[in-house]
Amino acid sequence: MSPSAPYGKEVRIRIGGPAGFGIKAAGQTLARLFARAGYNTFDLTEYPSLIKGGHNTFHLRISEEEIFSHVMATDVLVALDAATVGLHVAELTRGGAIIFDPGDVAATDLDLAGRDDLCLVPIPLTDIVYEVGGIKIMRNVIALGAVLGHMDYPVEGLAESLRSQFAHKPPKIAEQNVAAAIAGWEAAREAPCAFPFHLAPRVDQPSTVVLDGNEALSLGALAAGIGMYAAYPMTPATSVLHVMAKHADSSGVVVKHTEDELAAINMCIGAAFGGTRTMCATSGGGFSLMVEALGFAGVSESAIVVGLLTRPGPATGLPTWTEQSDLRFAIHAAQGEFPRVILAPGDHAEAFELAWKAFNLADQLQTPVIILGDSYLSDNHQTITPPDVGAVTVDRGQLQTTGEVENYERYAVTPSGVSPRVLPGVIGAQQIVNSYEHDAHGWAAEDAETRVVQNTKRLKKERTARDLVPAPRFYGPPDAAVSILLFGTTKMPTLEAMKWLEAEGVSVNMMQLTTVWPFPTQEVNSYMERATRTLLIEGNATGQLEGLIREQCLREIGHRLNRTDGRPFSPEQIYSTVHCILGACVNLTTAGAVPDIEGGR
Amino acid sequence: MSPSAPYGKEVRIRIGGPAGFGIKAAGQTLARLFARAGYNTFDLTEYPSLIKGGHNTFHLRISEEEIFSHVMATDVLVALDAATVGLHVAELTRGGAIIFDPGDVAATDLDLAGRDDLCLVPIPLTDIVYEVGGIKIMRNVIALGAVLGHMDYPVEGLAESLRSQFAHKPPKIAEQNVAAAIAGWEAAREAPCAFPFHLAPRVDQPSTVVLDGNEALSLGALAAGIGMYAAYPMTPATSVLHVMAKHADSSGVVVKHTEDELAAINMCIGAAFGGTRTMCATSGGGFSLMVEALGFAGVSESAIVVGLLTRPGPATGLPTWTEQSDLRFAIHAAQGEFPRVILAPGDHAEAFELAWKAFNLADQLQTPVIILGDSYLSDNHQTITPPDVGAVTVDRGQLQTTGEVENYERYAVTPSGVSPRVLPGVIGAQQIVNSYEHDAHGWAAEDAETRVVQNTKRLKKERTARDLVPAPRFYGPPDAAVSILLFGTTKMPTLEAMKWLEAEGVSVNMMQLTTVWPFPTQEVNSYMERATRTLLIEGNATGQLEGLIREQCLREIGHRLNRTDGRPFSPEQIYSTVHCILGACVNLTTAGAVPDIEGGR
Amino acid sequence: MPEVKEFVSAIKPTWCPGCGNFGMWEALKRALAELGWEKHEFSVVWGIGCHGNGADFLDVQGMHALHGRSLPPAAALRLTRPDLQVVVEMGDGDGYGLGMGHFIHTVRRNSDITVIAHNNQIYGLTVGQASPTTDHLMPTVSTPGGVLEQPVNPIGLALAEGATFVARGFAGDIPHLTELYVRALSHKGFSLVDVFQPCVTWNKHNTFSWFRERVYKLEAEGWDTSDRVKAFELSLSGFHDLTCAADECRAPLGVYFEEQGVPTYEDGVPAAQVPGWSHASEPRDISSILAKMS
Amino acid sequence: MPEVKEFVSAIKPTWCPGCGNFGMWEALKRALAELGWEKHEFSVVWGIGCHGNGADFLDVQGMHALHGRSLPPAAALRLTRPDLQVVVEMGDGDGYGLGMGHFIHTVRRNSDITVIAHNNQIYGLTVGQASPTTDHLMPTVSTPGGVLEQPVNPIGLALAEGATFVARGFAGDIPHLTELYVRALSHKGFSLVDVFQPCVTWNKHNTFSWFRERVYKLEAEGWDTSDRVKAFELSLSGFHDLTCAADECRAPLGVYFEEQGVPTYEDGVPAAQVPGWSHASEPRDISSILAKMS
Ligand SMILES: Cc1ncc(C[n+]2csc(CCOP(=O)(O)OP(=O)(O)O)c2C)c(N)n1
Ligand SMILES: Cc1ncc(C[n+]2csc(CCOP(=O)(O)OP(=O)(O)O)c2C)c(N)n1
Ligand code: SF4
Ligand code: SF4
Ligand SMILES: [Mg+2]
Ligand SMILES: [Mg+2]
Repeated sequence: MSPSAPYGKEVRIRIGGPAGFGIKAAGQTLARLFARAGYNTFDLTEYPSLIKGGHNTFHLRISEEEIFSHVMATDVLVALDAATVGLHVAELTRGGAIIFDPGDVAATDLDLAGRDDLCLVPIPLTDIVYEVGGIKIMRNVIALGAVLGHMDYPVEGLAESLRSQFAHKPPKIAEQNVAAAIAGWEAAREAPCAFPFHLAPRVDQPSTVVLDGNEALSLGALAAGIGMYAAYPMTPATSVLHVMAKHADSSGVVVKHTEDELAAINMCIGAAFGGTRTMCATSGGGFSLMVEALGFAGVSESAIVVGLLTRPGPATGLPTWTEQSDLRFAIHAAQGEFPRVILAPGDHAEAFELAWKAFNLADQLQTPVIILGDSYLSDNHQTITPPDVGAVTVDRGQLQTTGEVENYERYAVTPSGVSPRVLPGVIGAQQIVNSYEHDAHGWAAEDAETRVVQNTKRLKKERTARDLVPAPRFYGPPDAAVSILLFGTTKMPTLEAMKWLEAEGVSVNMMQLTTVWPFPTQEVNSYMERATRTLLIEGNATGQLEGLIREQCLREIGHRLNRTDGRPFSPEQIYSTVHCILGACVNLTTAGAVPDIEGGR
Repeated sequence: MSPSAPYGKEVRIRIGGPAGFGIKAAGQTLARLFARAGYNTFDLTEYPSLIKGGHNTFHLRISEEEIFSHVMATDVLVALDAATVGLHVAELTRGGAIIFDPGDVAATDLDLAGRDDLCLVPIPLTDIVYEVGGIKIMRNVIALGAVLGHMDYPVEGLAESLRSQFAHKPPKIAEQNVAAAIAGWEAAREAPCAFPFHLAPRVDQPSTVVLDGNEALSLGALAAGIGMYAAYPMTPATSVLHVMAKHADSSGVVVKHTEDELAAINMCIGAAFGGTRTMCATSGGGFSLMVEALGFAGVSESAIVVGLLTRPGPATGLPTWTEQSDLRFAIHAAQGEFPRVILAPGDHAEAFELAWKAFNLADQLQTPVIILGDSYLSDNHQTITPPDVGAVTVDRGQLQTTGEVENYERYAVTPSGVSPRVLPGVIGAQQIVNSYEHDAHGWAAEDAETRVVQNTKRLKKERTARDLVPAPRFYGPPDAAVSILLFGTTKMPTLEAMKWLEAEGVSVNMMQLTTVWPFPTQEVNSYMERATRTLLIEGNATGQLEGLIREQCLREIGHRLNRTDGRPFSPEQIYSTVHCILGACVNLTTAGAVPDIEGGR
Repeated sequence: MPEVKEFVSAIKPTWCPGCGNFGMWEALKRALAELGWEKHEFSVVWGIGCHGNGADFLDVQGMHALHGRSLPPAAALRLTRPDLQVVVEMGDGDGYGLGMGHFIHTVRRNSDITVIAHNNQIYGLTVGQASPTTDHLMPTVSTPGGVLEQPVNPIGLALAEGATFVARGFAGDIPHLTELYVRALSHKGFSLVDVFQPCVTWNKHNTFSWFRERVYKLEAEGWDTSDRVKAFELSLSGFHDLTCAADECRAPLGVYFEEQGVPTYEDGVPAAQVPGWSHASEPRDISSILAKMS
Repeated sequence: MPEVKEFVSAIKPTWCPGCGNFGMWEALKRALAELGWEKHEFSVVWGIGCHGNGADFLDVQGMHALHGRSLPPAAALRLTRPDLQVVVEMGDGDGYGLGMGHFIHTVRRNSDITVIAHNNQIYGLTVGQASPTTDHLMPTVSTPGGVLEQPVNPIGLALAEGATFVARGFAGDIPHLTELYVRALSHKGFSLVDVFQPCVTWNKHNTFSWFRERVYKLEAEGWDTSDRVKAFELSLSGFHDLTCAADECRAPLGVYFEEQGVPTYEDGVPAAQVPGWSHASEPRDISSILAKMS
């Protein structure tokens, strides 16, 4: 089976070129354009860890139907440099188009890997820039115009959004950009070959928002009433700091870019002592520096939320790529034993939901809650129905913020393990929130009995947590030929692949662990009990979720799919894997292939 | 069954009183005395985390036969304050003695918990101090004399060691101490009741050394040719720094007390880059700060040794007590996936052995090696046959320290995963030892292929390690009624309990994991395969070793014994547990009881 | 308004008899009483060390933080609770060793907190290793050959980073120390009081008498507290090695430098004007933010 | 003896066109060539950041350490390999933010290493957040309201801790920077060269032209490099806020302070006189130590 042609319901566009030329920004203009026009979009930006040069790409999926992830296939490739063609030609679907500047590379010099089915759309990007008297960066806008022109899609929407985008600049700028876009649009119309079908703006579609995972997390935290966000930048968590900083003053959040991650989490603990909802987010390296304080939060029973957005390690690793290899680290980080909750959002909607729920859990349990994501969640945009703000609740657990108390005991022993929390500032609330083992008041204690009582009290909260945390989520038919287990962002390409497989009549179901700790032993047990064939998908080499299942459920996994090259799982890969498991490997001829599925055309 | 009387082969002495009165020093004088006299000794010091006051005790076991741990029983209690009597009277064996100063508390006011079998030995410690014109601290020496007097043991040995101990001071001091010791000795002879039997110096006994676990570790590191030790003090690891510092200049070791643990481990990595054998040791809190650099050592393939000597957590926890709750933390610390070796010495002889072996493993594998101990290992002294220095070997693996190379590749891919290591200073050895993912030369790399190749290469070393690491150790008969599994220091009280049980004809065997990572799956499997009843003993609440066994072997543990009050397991506790498992719980009337075993008297 | 004795907790101090921490404990209680601070109007954050054991001895609404990490939680508490004054008690190893980074960055932030350093020039609780302020060439159990480093100069460092109140006290002069505390606690902005706190057990060199021979009061000499550069020069005289005689190694006590009216970090943060918990009484309305994203 | 171009590695620099790192790269290569250092006679340790990407561009026997942790491994390498010179290249966020503690403690140790700080007053690699040296009130993506802190004053801090060689350079003046490097690399003891390194992409304020309007050379003014206090005073002039005019905010370049003959840390460590690996050619004889334990 060879790569399928673009088909009616979906178009996939890739823009490729060196870093620092506004590829991502341009791509997102396009994404917003189609989102506003009622389409579902999903974009994936891939870039190396440097500021200029290198090879960046922006891949945009536009579809009428619901989509869950990126795909490898590309229908329209915008090559802002010659290298891009060679690197991505294999992904092009039958009849796919390449938009390029003959000034960069002559059509005859394009490396098409022998493909003769492709449509070449030469656009003199640089020349047009000069024609409209613009600057080099405008090549992007021209290319966007060309994409629309080639697709025979009206250019007005683009013109509009450019005008609003440059509203704050002198009108001349906006008009130059619009002129550039239109010029590109018209140039593309002259292309020798036409785009095989037409997209048109859709009407009466429900309104949507386009956001990335970090924005979703930030919105969840904001909705939850976060009062302080403290962080030190680290890819891919960095933009949470930017979003928070942007809304700090208008939303009343103290946002602190700290000297290091040690300060960030210890500041969170101090703010939590004062009763403020607080969060810090980082990646593995910064989380390593937070480990000791994570234990401090555990023993001092401090309500904090920690975002751990992972990337490939060890150490500095591959900063801008993705991996799921910190699962076990998150579960076992810090000396000693204390309760913790670890939530793993599978997509952007869940990122919002689990973020605000994390703050409730932290307050209800008075212990650290970790939100475990990765670069695939942080860096990429989805069109989603606006997060359900109405569903957000604030439950601060047992908390007294003002007034007066008598004979207060911060660490009073209770059946749930959670003690009434009275803030400093309350008259009579003398207490020591302590990093040492301590007695009910908070004073350091070393006698065997107090130690056991307090340690047991704290661990009791892990049992209490089981009734509060989100349960695993189940997708697909109750009985299926293949039953998939996974956590976190792998959910996205898996749901996409399941859609394709379902269309082929291959029955697959999936259990996604939204809470990875405390581990949902019961649910996994009954799911595996019922499964015919199990497939575990996780982005690490050592099988960390697999190990957890073995430990907690004493069960063996049937099949496994792991990935550690820093790239996210693609639905194509998962689709083929399922077929292989079922004994009929579908040999997709190229990475870029997508199946010709029922109703695909 | 009530506490047994002291019996011929063994005497147990406890000295109790406030901190800061030289109790430990005095006790160790006694220990050395009996060690030199050909006895086996084991001492356990217990103290709170403060410098003066509180309640400290020193417990000394003296035996003709081989002993493996402390016991709870006490035959002679030296009470340097009144509180000590009440706190320890229950541990006293039948006919046991209490040496006390009637100046502190009248005999009639002693809280004997209704015991009438005890022998009270009033010694006017303070009065004697004044008689000999000494200072308050000499009460200890007098008490030591009294202990010997009561036991009818010659005082000359003590006099001698006091003279050598104070050799560097004006002779007057030594003579005062000797006079004090003799006075105490004579006072004790007048006690109303006599010690039920006599100890006498033993002749022709093999020579021994008395050392604590940290000294054993340090000696192992020194023998291995350590060139730099960098550390920040943290109980119970602190004294390794002191021992190393003491021998630094004479042994040619660079010893650095660093600004923090981050500096300590990163200095180790820098020194390792230069080819120096290097180590840092700390406890959980400091290890938390070393986590990121542990991953750096992993990805940069640096040969370092890290001592993790645990104490009860979380966070500051109980600084001076013991626990085994950092096992999982040690295995999973740091983002990303890389090979590591974790060795867990079970006693002082193994501490020496595994320490020097750790350096070989680090060099052979070019990856971090962790030595996992705890306070019980660090703080207490054993008489052992001098460590077998002859057995020590130095294997630096593939290392070129001088000369010249061409086209050098630091991270060349090899079947074992280990690459030839050529040091800076060698002509042509250009390389980048890198915290980023990198190519064979060491230059940062982000492409999928290089990533997978290098990540796989590193993880291959974990398989290579399996053939190099020490195998689990097996004690007892091949078939037994109860099969015990454990790691680390729990070995000591378990061997002691096994001795008692064996004497009773109860067959017990034990598998001790000297290497906890890579996990010895095969050995544990075949051991459990053959076991009738399994008992897992570990000093934590969540069953960390148990979880490992479930994960790695998919096997369930039959019985478990956990302890988290900061106190070490006692042989009494393990002895009773085994009896309970066998359906006939031996109800020891007090914590201090020891069984009346065959040949016990 | 609590009296001095009301700040005494139910736990009897466990410091060694004669420890300098007793004097610092007493001076702080007196300063709090003199200022008339109610127990619900301020919080104290301790680091880990002998100094930190003081967390059990003062009856307050406080926090016993990690070793070396007392400043970040303290600064955050101040930043999110404008209704609470915040005092930090840190050790020299704790605050100038492990915690050095936080120290420098908190100073340059001019966080409105008061930092009291228990500077005994030794690691007390871990039984006598060299601290960052141990005198040059002094032998300790971790440095038997003597400390090779220059001692940390906390006052010079603070001055380099624009500190607005920098003082030095002596645990052996409780009335004077109380005065310094009162001034520091009343200062708006970051205030440091580095206190010579003899450790009678482990530091046999910098003893009470050693200090008594060397200390003198800046006030008495009409010291000008407005000259940052002169104050820096004075801080260098804090560098002394073991051998130097009492008359050479003078140890100035008092306020080295003081600057009023410099905006604090808190002043610059709009969200820091109300207690942080007041933002979480109900879900925050994010509709306007969402609107921009569609 | 390698020529300048022989220090160029096989990897083409990926810095943004016009980045100040190019000038620093060039100056270091020239200094190394001028000093005639062979590649096996020294090592370079980098932190993480745009500056750190330079690890791929210089053909040496080096180490690309963790973010903020370049100093400890560098100091340890120097301490255990007396036969190797050690150079550190760190960033302002890297070395003065996360790494501040190591910086202060390495200075007071007078480790015999040369530290070059790529001070672009911004976080380059993580796309433009405030760094510890970002000018007061400058808005960045992490501080949209402007930085509220005083910028870190690395020179003042180093002087407070007894640094023996403290200089400042400018990436826009390669010959002068090369001179400073040569002097720093030749200095026995800790040497700091803090270099203004314009980040043309993220720092639109402290640009090449901004500096050209402000820098001047101390040598030219016959500056006395032996006065620590005057040097400290001069370092305070490094504090500038956004609004201050070119003629007010002068930026002195050159050697602020220099002191020869101060013993290095390595001098004081007997074991540091031979390569550390030489101790591990065979098992060490510990019998004499064991003897004391029986
Ligand atoms: C991360 C970490 N490292 C080490 C320790 C062990 N520790 C506790 S107190 C202390 C030093 C105490 O010295 P200082 O800070 O001067 O306080 P002092 O006891 O002198 O008052 C150390 C090293 C710790 N608790 N945490
Ligand atoms: C522990 C840790 N935290 C955060 C990061 C992410 N990070 C990489 S470089 C950098 C800052 C770069 O700024 P600077 O040190 O000034 O170097 P520059 O890029 O400006 O040269 C950060 C925050 C990291 N790699 N490690
Ligand atoms: S050890 Fe020193 S500092 Fe600690 S309590 Fe004793 S005297 Fe005070
Ligand atoms: S971002 Fe700035 S510092 Fe980094 S390479 Fe570009 S110009 Fe240089
Ligand atoms: Mg101290
Ligand atoms: Mg920078």
